[in-house]
Amino acid sequence: MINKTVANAAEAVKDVFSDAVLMFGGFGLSGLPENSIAALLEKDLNGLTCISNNAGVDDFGIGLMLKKRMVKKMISSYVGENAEFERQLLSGELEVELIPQGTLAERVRAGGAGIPAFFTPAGVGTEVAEGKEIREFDGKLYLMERWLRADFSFVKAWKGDTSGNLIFKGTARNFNPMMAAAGKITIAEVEELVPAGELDPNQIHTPGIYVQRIFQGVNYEKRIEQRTIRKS
Amino acid sequence: MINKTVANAAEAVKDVFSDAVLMFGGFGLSGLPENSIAALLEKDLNGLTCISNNAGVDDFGIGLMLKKRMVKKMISSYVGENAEFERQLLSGELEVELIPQGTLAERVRAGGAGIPAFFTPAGVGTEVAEGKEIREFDGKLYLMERWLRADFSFVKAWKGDTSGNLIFKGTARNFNPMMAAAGKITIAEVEELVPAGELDPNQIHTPGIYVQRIFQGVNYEKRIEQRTIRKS
Amino acid sequence: MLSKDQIAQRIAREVKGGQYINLGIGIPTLVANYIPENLEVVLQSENGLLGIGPFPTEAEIDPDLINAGKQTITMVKGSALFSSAESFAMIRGGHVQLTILGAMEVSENGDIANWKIPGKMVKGMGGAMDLVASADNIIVAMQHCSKDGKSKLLKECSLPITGIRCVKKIVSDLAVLDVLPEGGFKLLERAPGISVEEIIAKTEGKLIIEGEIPEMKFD
Amino acid sequence: MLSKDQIAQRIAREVKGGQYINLGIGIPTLVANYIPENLEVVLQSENGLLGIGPFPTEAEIDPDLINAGKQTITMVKGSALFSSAESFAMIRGGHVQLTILGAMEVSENGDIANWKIPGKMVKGMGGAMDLVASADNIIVAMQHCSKDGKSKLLKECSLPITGIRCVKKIVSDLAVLDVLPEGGFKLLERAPGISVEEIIAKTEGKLIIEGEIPEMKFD
Repeated sequence: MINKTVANAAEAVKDVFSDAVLMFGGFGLSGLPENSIAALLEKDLNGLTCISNNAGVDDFGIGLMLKKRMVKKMISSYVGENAEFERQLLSGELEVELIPQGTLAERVRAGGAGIPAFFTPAGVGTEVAEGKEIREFDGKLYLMERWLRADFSFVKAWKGDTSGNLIFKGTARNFNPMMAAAGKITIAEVEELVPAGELDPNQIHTPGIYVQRIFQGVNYEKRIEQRTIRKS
Repeated sequence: MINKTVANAAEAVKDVFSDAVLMFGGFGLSGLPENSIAALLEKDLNGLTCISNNAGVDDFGIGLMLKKRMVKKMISSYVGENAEFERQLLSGELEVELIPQGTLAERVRAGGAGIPAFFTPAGVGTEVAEGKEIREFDGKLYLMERWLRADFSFVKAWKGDTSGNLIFKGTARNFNPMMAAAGKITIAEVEELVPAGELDPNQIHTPGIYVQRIFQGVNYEKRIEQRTIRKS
Repeated sequence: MLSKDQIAQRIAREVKGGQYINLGIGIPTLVANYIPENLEVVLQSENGLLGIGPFPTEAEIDPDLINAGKQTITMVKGSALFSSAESFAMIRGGHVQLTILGAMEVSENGDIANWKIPGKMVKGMGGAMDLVASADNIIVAMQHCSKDGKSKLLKECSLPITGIRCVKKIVSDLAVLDVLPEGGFKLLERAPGISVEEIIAKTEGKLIIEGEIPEMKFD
Repeated sequence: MLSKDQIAQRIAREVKGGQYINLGIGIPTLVANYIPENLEVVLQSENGLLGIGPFPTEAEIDPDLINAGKQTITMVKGSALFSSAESFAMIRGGHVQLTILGAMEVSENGDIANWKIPGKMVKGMGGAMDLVASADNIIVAMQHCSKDGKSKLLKECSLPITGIRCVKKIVSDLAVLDVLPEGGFKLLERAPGISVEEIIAKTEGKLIIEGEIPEMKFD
């Protein structure tokens, strides 16, 4: 088996360059590659295009990269939780492409799967369809969407092994598996890194073939956006 | 949770009709819905279109349905192991559509995922491309392929629960998950049926939403096509 | 006029046993509280879960288990977890049969607008465009009129739309209405104390009224 | 002339550490026996496995664990199992970097024919069309000539083709040749005892010979 282990986040992100296209797994703040983001914040980067379902909050996640003006463009489905984001967008410093969430997920999946384009009904008749090819199949209208791929993908898993196999936990899986497959260089951070052979091959969510670097993450904050409880 | 349990294979296949389009999971004889096929053989059916990576062997799997002249058309990627198949094909009794294996997998996946068409490089410049739209993306040629969907899908899993969640084992997973999603009625047979709540939600390969009926299979033969051993 | 909880309660009556359902943020989330316990249904969360359970107790809270509104949740027995691509494969493939969501406007041919107000900060459509383009049955929970009294049931949507010809039924604070395939809002029920005349006055789009319109009843 | 095992042995020298590799049925399967143990590579089976191990002992046989040739196999440590859709997503997406497969004919521009002989029963292309349309590096293991002495390295394929402009290298029983991007077979090595003249005589397509052509060596 091929050993993909690197020492830490700093080593994992060492060759990330300005103007690169980056993908980040996570939905809201759940399943976010916290360590990689922290390491990117230590680097002198700008002009980045970030593909991520959300843009973090002001003081966590991609929000911190926005604050440091590292990001030129965001490609997301929902960006509502971030005042700095709003400020940069309104001032024209930040470019934003909003994509229906399922289309975003499928465009990233297509990127990893070598499918340059596909048809989806999401957005037909809306401004999302502007400039896109519309076609009828079996009496229903669909629009053509292109794949998305990245120079670097950052994903976060629950468990991983040295050959890059990943297992996610709960709804922290979300965009992580597709983004792992769609990055030229995919960097995985895990809560628990084990030797190859310790994970059940039948339970792997992301096969190691998609992962170029893996490291044991540290100090996970796993911040909760909407702490909602019932009276027990 | 919705209870999808039916008593047995006979009950599960009770409304399968002649001229229906059927999908069968399995690669070679591995991961084959043996019980459902046996129950279909008891019914008076003909004119069926069968979508399956292979066509079984003469005395096992879909080969038995061919022998009973139930099948009008096979859609497969490889059909080399079956003399009766060859006879019917050469005599013109049986129609065959051969599809590259990855295209077959993706067309079925697209059927379940509501994607009516997508582009793939497989088959460009070959007879598979005849009559299909060819398009260039980023300097490479691709052809457009349509989704595949079925009236009934038959899949076989290792474990399943009463709400239809499935876990496959080893390489017996193969086409089963996509076919489960692409059937109007999906019938799952499992080696071990457990109450909802006993399977780890994080380890489910096929979520129960795709399965309309599930039953505990019996007497699995699990025939091996190429028994290959090393001297230990 | 119906309260938000009454709108949710009324929508819950549309739910059938055996359905897989996606509930949007806001009033639709409340629908879960009114689905009878004997109906076997499964709630889908588009961030990757089938089988949403109640909110957790303090002890049960898990940051790796949230719904599409980013709220902490629990799972019921028989749940399944999956990726966002699988989740929207389910939605787009028509496996999630019923979608209940809010709207700012609905047109008489079933177009819905619920994601963007020109001049205001755009937050994004999230999964709404996928959901309305996919499910067979789409029910909208909404206020019949805006705060300044303008009808939100229109001939044509004035706001940027989320999807076309998709809404099948509306439960507003004033009425229950079907959106007919051939176009038009067919009045089915009135909120307690609301007259047909008031609904006529507050519905800009084509309203179809046949026979006596019953008043909704709540326990 | 190289034996089948020697063809496999020679191809194994093309394998680089860190590669994910798909081996076709026949000679390509034998390549696994000659990959040095210190090279970390992973073998993919397109029916849903990364990490093919050796054939099983009698006691290890598992009908739920086969390769694409339907042979019983084992898994190495660090393996992963997945569906056929995921498997071909990997292949189509270019993640499987090296594909080694057999061929009936290869043309000087890299077209390959290996799935169908007119007039004979068609068995199907299996995964071959996906594999040749996808991997960056495709190496063909083949006999240089047919049994009746006709060259199989042609100007144009005469048989129905499997893929266009995809073969990068050929190891035949007579020679090792690169297929150049601009067209033509560039002779790199001769089989022991085989002369350049014999290779010239047995290659119908454009053959490029520059300088001295070394003879292959085997231990």
